[in-house]
Amino acid sequence: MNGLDPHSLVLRMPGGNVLISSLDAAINASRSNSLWTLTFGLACCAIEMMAAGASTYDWARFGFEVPSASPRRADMMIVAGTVVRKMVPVIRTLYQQMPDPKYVVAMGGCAISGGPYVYDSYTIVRGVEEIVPVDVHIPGCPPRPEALLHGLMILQERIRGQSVKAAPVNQA
Amino acid sequence: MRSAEEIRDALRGRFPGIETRPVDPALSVTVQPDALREHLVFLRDELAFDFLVFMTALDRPADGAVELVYRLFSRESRTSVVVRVRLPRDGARVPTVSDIYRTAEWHERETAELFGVEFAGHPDPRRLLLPDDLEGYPLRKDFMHPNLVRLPEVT
Amino acid sequence: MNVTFGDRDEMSPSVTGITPLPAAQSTSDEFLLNVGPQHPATHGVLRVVVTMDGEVVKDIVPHIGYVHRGLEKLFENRTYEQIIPFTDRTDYLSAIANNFAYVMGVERLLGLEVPKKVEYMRVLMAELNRIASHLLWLAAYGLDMGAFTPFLYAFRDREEIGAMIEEASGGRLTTNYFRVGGFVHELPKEFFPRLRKFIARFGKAVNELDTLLVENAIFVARTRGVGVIGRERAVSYGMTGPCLRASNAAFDVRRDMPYSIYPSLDFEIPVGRNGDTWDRSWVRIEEMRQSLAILRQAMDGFPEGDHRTRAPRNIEPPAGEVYSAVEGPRGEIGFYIVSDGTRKPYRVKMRKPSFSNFSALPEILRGNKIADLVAVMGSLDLVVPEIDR
Amino acid sequence: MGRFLYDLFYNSDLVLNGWSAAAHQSWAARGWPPVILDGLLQLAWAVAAAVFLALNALFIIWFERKVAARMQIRRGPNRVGPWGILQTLADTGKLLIKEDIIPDAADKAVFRAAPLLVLASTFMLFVVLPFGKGLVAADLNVGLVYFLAISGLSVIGILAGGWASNNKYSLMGGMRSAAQIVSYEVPAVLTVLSVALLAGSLRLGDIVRAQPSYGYILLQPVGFLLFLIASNAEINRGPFDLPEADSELVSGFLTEYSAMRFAIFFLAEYTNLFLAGAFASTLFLGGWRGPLLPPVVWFLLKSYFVVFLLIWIRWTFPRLRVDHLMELSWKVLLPLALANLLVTAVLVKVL
Repeated sequence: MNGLDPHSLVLRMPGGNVLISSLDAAINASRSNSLWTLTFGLACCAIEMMAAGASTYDWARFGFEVPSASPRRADMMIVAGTVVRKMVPVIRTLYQQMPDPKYVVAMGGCAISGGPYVYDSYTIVRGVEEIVPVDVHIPGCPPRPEALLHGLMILQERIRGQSVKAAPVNQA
Repeated sequence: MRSAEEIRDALRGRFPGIETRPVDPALSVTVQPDALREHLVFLRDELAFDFLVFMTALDRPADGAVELVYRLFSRESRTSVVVRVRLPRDGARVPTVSDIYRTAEWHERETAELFGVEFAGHPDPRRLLLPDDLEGYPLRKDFMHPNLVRLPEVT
Repeated sequence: MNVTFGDRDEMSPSVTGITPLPAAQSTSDEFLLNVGPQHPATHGVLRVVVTMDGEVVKDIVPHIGYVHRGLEKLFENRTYEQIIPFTDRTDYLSAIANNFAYVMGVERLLGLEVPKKVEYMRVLMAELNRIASHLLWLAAYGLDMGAFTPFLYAFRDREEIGAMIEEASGGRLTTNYFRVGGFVHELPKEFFPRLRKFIARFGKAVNELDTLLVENAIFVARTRGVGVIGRERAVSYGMTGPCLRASNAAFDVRRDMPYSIYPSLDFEIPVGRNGDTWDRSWVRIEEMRQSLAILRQAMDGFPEGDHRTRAPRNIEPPAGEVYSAVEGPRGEIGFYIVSDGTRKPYRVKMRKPSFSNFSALPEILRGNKIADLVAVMGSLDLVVPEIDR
Repeated sequence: MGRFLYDLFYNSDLVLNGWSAAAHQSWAARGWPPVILDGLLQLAWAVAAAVFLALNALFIIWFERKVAARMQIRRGPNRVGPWGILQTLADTGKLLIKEDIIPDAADKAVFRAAPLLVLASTFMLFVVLPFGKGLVAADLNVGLVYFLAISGLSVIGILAGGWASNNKYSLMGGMRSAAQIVSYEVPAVLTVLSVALLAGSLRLGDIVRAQPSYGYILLQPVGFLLFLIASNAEINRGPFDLPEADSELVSGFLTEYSAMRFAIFFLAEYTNLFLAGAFASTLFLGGWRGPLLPPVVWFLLKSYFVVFLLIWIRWTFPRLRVDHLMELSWKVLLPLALANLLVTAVLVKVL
């Protein structure tokens, strides 16, 4: 962009840096503390995802409260389970339907690499990263709810590191 | 209560020259493709085998054959019968039994796409599990696919 | 999918890899509704295309295969031991029942007898697993019916079972606990006190869940007389498990194809009267109570002994074939194993209850209201990877 | 000073009237047309209502989450701010800066207008709501009729949103909502009518004053229940949340809405929840009247109590089916409401 870029204009203003950084703080606090998930269970990991939402682990505490059935309101897509080739266009469409900024969490071995089905399966997609950009990988088969929460906190930290000056983590 | 022997005798009485052998706790009957429906109707109506547990196929490339396996169960006598049909690998074709056992409809669709067996008269011969662009019959022993990477042999 | 495809009636076939529906002779009253693959009611990735005449379902076409991993092909290139963990992942809600059926099949091929104690441990685990699975059904069904709270109550008890199973096997969900000839670990010392406490508490908790959801007037009104399937049709569709028993057919693998120590245990098989959605729910609640009774008996008669028997290190069953079935939470789980005498099976066919149960959906739903779609689908207790394998 | 504060809280009508009279006097002294001052005063009311609406929604969403969590043996949000009280703020902030998607196939103008329509109809209800003695923007002499008329308006926005999204789930959600609101309006009107019979006025301020100290709930127990059920259904909340039933219609008329537009719907939904509680307490629980505490506090306490009841109901029951919902309205609530009205009319005449 040229000199009319609003970011650089603000930065050239006296005190512009302060403005940007406090804006960053406010935006990042909102974004990181309000991650709504797309309800998108594929296989075993979905059950542990449900467990993470249930009483014992209660991810509502961290603001992951609202499971959104419609991708229009989702902030992150937790790919929980095996991705096969027939599912690829659906996942891609869902990702495109989510509004920016959007994040993808690959939960479990299957979503990371194809997991136990890497060999000898003619339908497997070897990792959801082949389809959509992934922000956090959570290993396990399936990962425990604690692991999922940990992964989501890592995502929160990454969001807090963002700035309006730079492009978001995911520019698809 | 009928025992396996009684069922065998009943089958032999109805269809002389039928090939039977005991397998596991069940009785195995090999029939000709044309006679399959007749046998199943007889087993269902006369011998109360009202439950098709599953049907599938076995690929026998050495014999150049595909073997269909229908496993029936009778809730009345608590016995099982396995009905087998041997078909040539090329142009395997057998009449559908989905009107005799409704559950066969989906099992046949699955077998058709995985083994390349044609079920004549099937009410809904679309693919069931596989994407449309997949070529070949995955469960045949000689199936090759670019996405199918074999597990390296570990010794 | 629910949103923004160019044409809302149907995803374009090039996008999904699905054969388009045969062009219906659509009259102006007909209305096509696409549900899934990502839709909250499908519990995973199923897709059904519903043709409606006003509010009434005229026809329904299920599409499956969105989690088809080609497991049966995969099994042909794995040794018998390597297959066990995969059986967990076909139906993650009843991992233990799947282990059970597969391991029992291999043992039958080998002609291997297992010690009494192993049988008891297997039954204990299988029944705990059944309760856990039914609890998850209750939780998910509650969500389907718009009641969020039973979900959390069910998960409270499910977590307890998960903790017990984890203590024994090391895994919460996909346990991989069974081995040919026995178990990988001994049961931990704290297992029985914990189980005793759980049985005492859960006996009350199941009544709580019963009144919270299944006996609720709104729930009864939504499920009574909805999605009826008669006995003959249910049998013809190969339905098993609670779905079949709700249709007044007392078929239970534990009694009709006896295995393990079930013949020596005293338990009832709850049978529904009408084969409607409410009966399917009630049968599951009742089965949880019966499972508790089985757990009590198995705990009381628990013998001393070894948790495994001497099995060959390399499993090479003689050529032959076997079909072994157990009563899983969803119905008959069967493994049809064909051996050619090598270390890898020639073919393993998995007979999964959800596959047959789901195939009956068009039959059950035809003529019902579209609002019942969710209630009926949920009552079948589908596990999608089990349908697709 | 103490006297002034006391009056401000306990006799707000006197204070406000005093201020208004003083303002009018000095305005007239300058020879400016009084209509402008009236407009400015109304604007002040509107700003106050808007601020209250925003704060109230923030609180009530948090309140519902916490209450629901406690009913479900969990803790609910507790990381953002003390007891997670700022959770809603984070959610709102995030929604504000999220990408706003308008589907290609949507009717764009209507799609944009729908959330505003819903919010506007909600906002307009604040006009007649008596927060305290004299704390009301306009105590219309047909306040009750105004309330009934405006509360039916939101259905237009919902229907417009559902239709404009060009999505079958949205459309079905919108249609369901229209059918639901229209059918539950009828028993609501009839129950409210019996309250009007008792009070002998349609002015909400008069209704509050006419109530005995224990409110109309003891005279109208059936009426209160009917009103609670009907208003719960009118604001589309569980167990009557069919228009946005997650498991059936994805999110009903909201399916295609994202970011800010969704936030507006959300805001309207929770404000409606509060309004249901507020009107129930005004009509049946004696409104702002009560001992010791200032009227505003009484009013809010009663309103939030009714809100709590509605939350309790929502998190306990499964969802009704569409036809049962209609049956409940036309076959159960309507005859009950008619009977209630008849009995009330007879008693009012006889006693």
